[in-house]
Amino acid sequence: MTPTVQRRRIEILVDQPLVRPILEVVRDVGVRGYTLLPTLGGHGDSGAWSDDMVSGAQQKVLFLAVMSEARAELLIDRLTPVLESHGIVLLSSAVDVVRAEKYD
Amino acid sequence: MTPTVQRRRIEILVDQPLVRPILEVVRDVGVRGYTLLPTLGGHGDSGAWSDDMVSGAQQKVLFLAVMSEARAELLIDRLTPVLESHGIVLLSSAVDVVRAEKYD
Amino acid sequence: MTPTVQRRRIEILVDQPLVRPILEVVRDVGVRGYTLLPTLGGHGDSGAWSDDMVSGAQQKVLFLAVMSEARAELLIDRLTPVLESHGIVLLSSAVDVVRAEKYD
Amino acid sequence: MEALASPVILFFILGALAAAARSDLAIPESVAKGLSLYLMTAIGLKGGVQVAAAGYSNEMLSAALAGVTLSFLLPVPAFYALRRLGRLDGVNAAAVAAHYGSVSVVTFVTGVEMLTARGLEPAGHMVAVLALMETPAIVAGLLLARRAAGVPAQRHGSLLHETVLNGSVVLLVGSFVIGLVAGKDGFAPIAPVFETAFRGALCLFLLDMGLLAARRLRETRALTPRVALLAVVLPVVNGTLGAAAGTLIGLDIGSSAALAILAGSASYIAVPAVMRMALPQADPGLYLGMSLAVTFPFNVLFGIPLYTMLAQRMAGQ
Amino acid sequence: MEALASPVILFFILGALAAAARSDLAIPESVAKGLSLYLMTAIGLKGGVQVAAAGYSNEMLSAALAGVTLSFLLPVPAFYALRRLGRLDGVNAAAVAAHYGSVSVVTFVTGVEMLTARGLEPAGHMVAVLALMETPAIVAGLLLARRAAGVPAQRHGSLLHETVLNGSVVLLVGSFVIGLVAGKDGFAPIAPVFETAFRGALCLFLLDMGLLAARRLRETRALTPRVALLAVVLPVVNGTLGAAAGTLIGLDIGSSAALAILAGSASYIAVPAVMRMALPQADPGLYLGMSLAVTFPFNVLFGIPLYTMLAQRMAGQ
Amino acid sequence: MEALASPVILFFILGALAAAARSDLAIPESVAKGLSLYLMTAIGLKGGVQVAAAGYSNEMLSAALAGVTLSFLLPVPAFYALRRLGRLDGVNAAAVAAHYGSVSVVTFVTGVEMLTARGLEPAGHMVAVLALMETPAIVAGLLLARRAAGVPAQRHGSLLHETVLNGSVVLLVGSFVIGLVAGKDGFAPIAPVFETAFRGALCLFLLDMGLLAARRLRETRALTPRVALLAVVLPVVNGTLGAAAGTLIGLDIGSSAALAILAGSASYIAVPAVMRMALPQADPGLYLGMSLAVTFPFNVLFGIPLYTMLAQRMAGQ
Ligand SMILES: Nc1ncnc2c1ncn2[C@@H]1O[C@H](COP(=O)(O)O)[C@@H](O)[C@H]1O
Ligand SMILES: Nc1ncnc2c1ncn2[C@@H]1O[C@H](COP(=O)(O)O)[C@@H](O)[C@H]1O
Ligand SMILES: Nc1ncnc2c1ncn2[C@@H]1O[C@H](COP(=O)(O)O)[C@@H](O)[C@H]1O
Ligand code: NA
Ligand code: NA
Ligand code: NA
Repeated sequence: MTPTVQRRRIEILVDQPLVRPILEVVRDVGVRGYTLLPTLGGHGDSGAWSDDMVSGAQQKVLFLAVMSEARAELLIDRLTPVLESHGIVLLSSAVDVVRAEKYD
Repeated sequence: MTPTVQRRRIEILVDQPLVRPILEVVRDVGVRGYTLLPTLGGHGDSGAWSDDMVSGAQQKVLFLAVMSEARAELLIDRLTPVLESHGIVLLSSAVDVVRAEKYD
Repeated sequence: MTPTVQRRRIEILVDQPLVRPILEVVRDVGVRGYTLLPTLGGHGDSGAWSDDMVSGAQQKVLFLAVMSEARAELLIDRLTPVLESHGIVLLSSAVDVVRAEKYD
Repeated sequence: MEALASPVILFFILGALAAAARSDLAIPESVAKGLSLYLMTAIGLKGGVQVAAAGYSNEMLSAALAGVTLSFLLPVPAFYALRRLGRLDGVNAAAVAAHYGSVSVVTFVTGVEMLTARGLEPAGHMVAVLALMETPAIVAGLLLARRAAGVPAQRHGSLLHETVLNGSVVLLVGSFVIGLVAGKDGFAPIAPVFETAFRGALCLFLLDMGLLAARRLRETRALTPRVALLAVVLPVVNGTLGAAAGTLIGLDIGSSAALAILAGSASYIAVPAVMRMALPQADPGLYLGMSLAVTFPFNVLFGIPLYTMLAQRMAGQ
Repeated sequence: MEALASPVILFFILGALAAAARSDLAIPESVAKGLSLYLMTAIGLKGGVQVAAAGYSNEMLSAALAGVTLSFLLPVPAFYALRRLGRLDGVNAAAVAAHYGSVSVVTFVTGVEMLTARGLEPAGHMVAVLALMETPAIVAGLLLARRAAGVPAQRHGSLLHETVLNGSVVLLVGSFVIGLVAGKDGFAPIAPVFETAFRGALCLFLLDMGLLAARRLRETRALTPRVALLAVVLPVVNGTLGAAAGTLIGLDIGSSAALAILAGSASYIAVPAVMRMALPQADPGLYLGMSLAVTFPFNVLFGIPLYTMLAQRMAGQ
Repeated sequence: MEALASPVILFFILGALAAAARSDLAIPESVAKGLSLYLMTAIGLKGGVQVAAAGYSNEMLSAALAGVTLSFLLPVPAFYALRRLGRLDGVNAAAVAAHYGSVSVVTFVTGVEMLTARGLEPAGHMVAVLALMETPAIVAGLLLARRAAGVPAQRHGSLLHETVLNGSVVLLVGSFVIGLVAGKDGFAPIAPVFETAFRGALCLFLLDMGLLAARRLRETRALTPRVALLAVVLPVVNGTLGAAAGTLIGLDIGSSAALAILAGSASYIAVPAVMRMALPQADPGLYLGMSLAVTFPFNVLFGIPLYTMLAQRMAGQ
């Protein structure tokens, strides 16, 4: 049985034009790797959106990164102030990985 | 350290033409926000499918919503009867969020 | 209240041309169903990639499957040797499902 | 037979062979969707422009009535054949029957190309008949499902909406009306895209259809031999009825053949999406396997020439 | 009024009606994006080729100056109107004002089609003016936001970069330069794609724009009656100022009308993306609702003929 | 040098400049994929139609043999150069060598455009040679990898399959055969799409290639100076060998130049996908960085004119 180690899985749903500034924070915090996933649409307090909007200003992207507990806390601390104003959804959950040293 | 609160992350994999009826149930149950994600293909007991099917009748969409434990139970209760007949995959897992009041 | 049972959610981020060999392992291990999700891009120790690469050689796909604890261990054991050489990210987490017998 | 040497058909065969040989050749989904929207716009426009030039005629009304009637009634014998001979349960038989009463836009388009190449171009209003035939079969199928299996008639309004305002129906009818309003002069500046480029685009689309049909055929588990056979018999029977109806109401040979092609074709775009919503218990692998993987290739390769011949014979040629 | 019978406009109306009736008709996002890149390349090339043929003239410089000035100054009155009459806060008023100072490529393209059909083709260099007018309004909007709400001027360099090297600006200017270099002879072999096919492609793109605008109108919550009214008043005022400016500096009627169309149009592609980044507190539902769901359809259906008439009247015709 | 003023090349340069300036200009992935499928279909058809018109000749056989031989043998010296001079390990050297033995469809297409503009159109069967040259280099590369690094020859059947039935090979060969069957008359109705529109579509595709190549160049970490230098030296050497082979077997100048362009080009679509599967340990950043970010732009801007000149000189002109 291959041993696994617990890490944090951070997911951030964010508008396309705001991805770059978020990635700057991510780099600052020292996250080593991440993956971006596409979305189709959604609905929230500010109304509905979908990916057919020509401008892409409201097209959302799902950021996914696995990291250590400590780094996750740092990242959440840095992003919490802008979650409301920027309309960002931030999720944190437990995940088990094999090569623990890769996700620190 | 920003305090986080535990919520339920509900994911529903469902055929495109069945998204609308599912969203009606979601609204009934009082879920405040959700996001739809695209898929490429898959395989299950009923065979394989992929997104290159012209009609879109078998194109699947991944519904994602974070909500309170209570509401998640309600939603699962409402959807369980049709999971088998409609070929739906429903997953529930724990997730931590910052703005707890937003995901109730 | 509908009773749910805990299972393992296995996610594998892998290059498009390596999906087929991975699926062979998945079938070997006896996983009954899986879903493939698209990605947009990402960044890791080996640099950045994005889906606009003409050849598709570096386009990544997110494999998602829910299965029993035992089968997940088997799958992880089989894939661990190639994670590093093939540049694969493998995540395992807890998930609750309704029709437990379907995800064994 | 010389029709099989047309590039349009050859590209379909190329796609089917590539998929059969498990090549990874694939046309991106959104490009294929874009091509199909283009084809519908183009035939809608062209039909409208032709009707604007030809003016109103009684033939239009009778062709429309014949089309609607065929679409509504053809599912009934199909349903019983699928139950008895195909051994399907009531819901699945009803769902499949709806597909065979309705029509396939691409089969129609390919048929018009073949007919035009032989100097048998159908009347422009046959495009309107095509649009009219999409929907009645769905209603018939749902009625059959309700009778046979007691499927509750839930959310009727929403279904009617889904059916009548289905994207392909709206685009076909809308483009037809625009062609009618614009007329030959208004059409001229956009003709390079919607007329000159039509056949080339059709080649690429049929390449994709060949890929999809053959992949579907390989992956489908639902196709029993009985059901696969019906996927050939139903179009032939329906096509023959279509040719007979066209001849009886006095359509010209080209239009009569077009009506036969419509009757003989089975939907694989509009109807599956509606059925997945209206009858979620029915197996999409079954109805898509039959209409897309068997009937569509059969019609493109053999059905169209057959229906054309029938229309010619019935007209006494 | 006869302009409304042009297929280009009819497809826009078809899209709007389909979305209003909640049809599921939809053009894949990537196809629509591809079409918009094509349209920008085509008008850039055409403008460049025309300028290469016409040679340099003083009119070019004055048109460019007028365009830049309008783009930079038009946000100011718009800002005050949005604050006072629209009751928006400073940041939202500034964000919206930037959209109305900047331009809509598709409105311009549609306008040029309409003008050309009437024998009033604008000068080729108006494409360069279009490109020049995209950016100054963004700078003006950000200055207004800073003054009004103390929004910190963070990451200035990066924003300037985002603005000037915005994809649509780069493609427009780049294609313009390529057209200039290639000239009529170099353009000839690619003219079938970039000239002959232009109107047909525009039809399909406007079909999509009709769908998007009407869907946006239905879903937007941010559009109060006051704000919706301003989304009609602002283009009329700006368009009138544009026509006046064009007439004053002595442009020909077609170019003057084009300048009016540019001034009256509101951006819904380039500026929203920049604003979402620069002023994330501002509500994208508001500025996209106004520019895409109200102003764009208004301009396509009524604004373009109005501005053309104004340009004609002011020129004394 | 005047070739650089062709719109086709100018769009490539525009894309490269835009990416270098970090503009967000981007062509949707599926549109680019659709364009590349279109280009392959178009050149396949055109080659087939030309061969149908010209009839069989011995030159065809010798060109085919020369192409296959070059594709199979060119990886060998490349492999040793990459190991010694490039300081790559065995697996990476073998993977890269396979790319340089194989061919780039877009480089070929661009080369044919340039040659035709100079009145040196290559023979139609060179398209078949292109298709034949895709595969042997992959086999050679895998043999080299096995010898050098003991890479196990796992799943041979599947790999051969992957290689021979690769989408682009199937589409090229299939379209070629369709062109052969259809001939000039069958091709005429689809010529507006596959011939008239070809150059315009190529412009848009090269715009995208410019963007991708320059972005790749910026992001690649694997490109050491030694390796980057080899990405220029290898095409020049291979191109020279190709021109020599073409001249020796008596091809006309245009076909000889085309063979040189094929030999000098490096694959960045088909081979990377196969290599990622067959040699997953090899670094895709390395082989894509070399072939797409260095060799492709070099060939488009300088290689093609150079190989053409070599073919002319060797023919004694
Ligand atoms: N910690 C992480 N979280 C999420 N995705 C990751 C992570 N590390 C790597 N990846 C993804 O895996 C790819 C390959 O990683 P690497 O092998 O580190 O270059 C990256 O480009 C990312 O898309
Ligand atoms: N509870 C939720 N679960 C999943 N996604 C959500 C949730 N709430 C909001 N979102 C997503 O975040 C976007 C913005 O949310 P809001 O700021 O509430 O309008 C929505 O359009 C959804 O795509
Ligand atoms: N265990 C699983 N994990 C992930 N996705 C699944 C699983 N089982 C089924 N699916 C998805 O659900 C679809 C329908 O499943 P089925 O009803 O078993 O045919 C499949 O095609 C998969 O995309
Ligand atoms: Na039918
Ligand atoms: Na403006
Ligand atoms: Na080569």
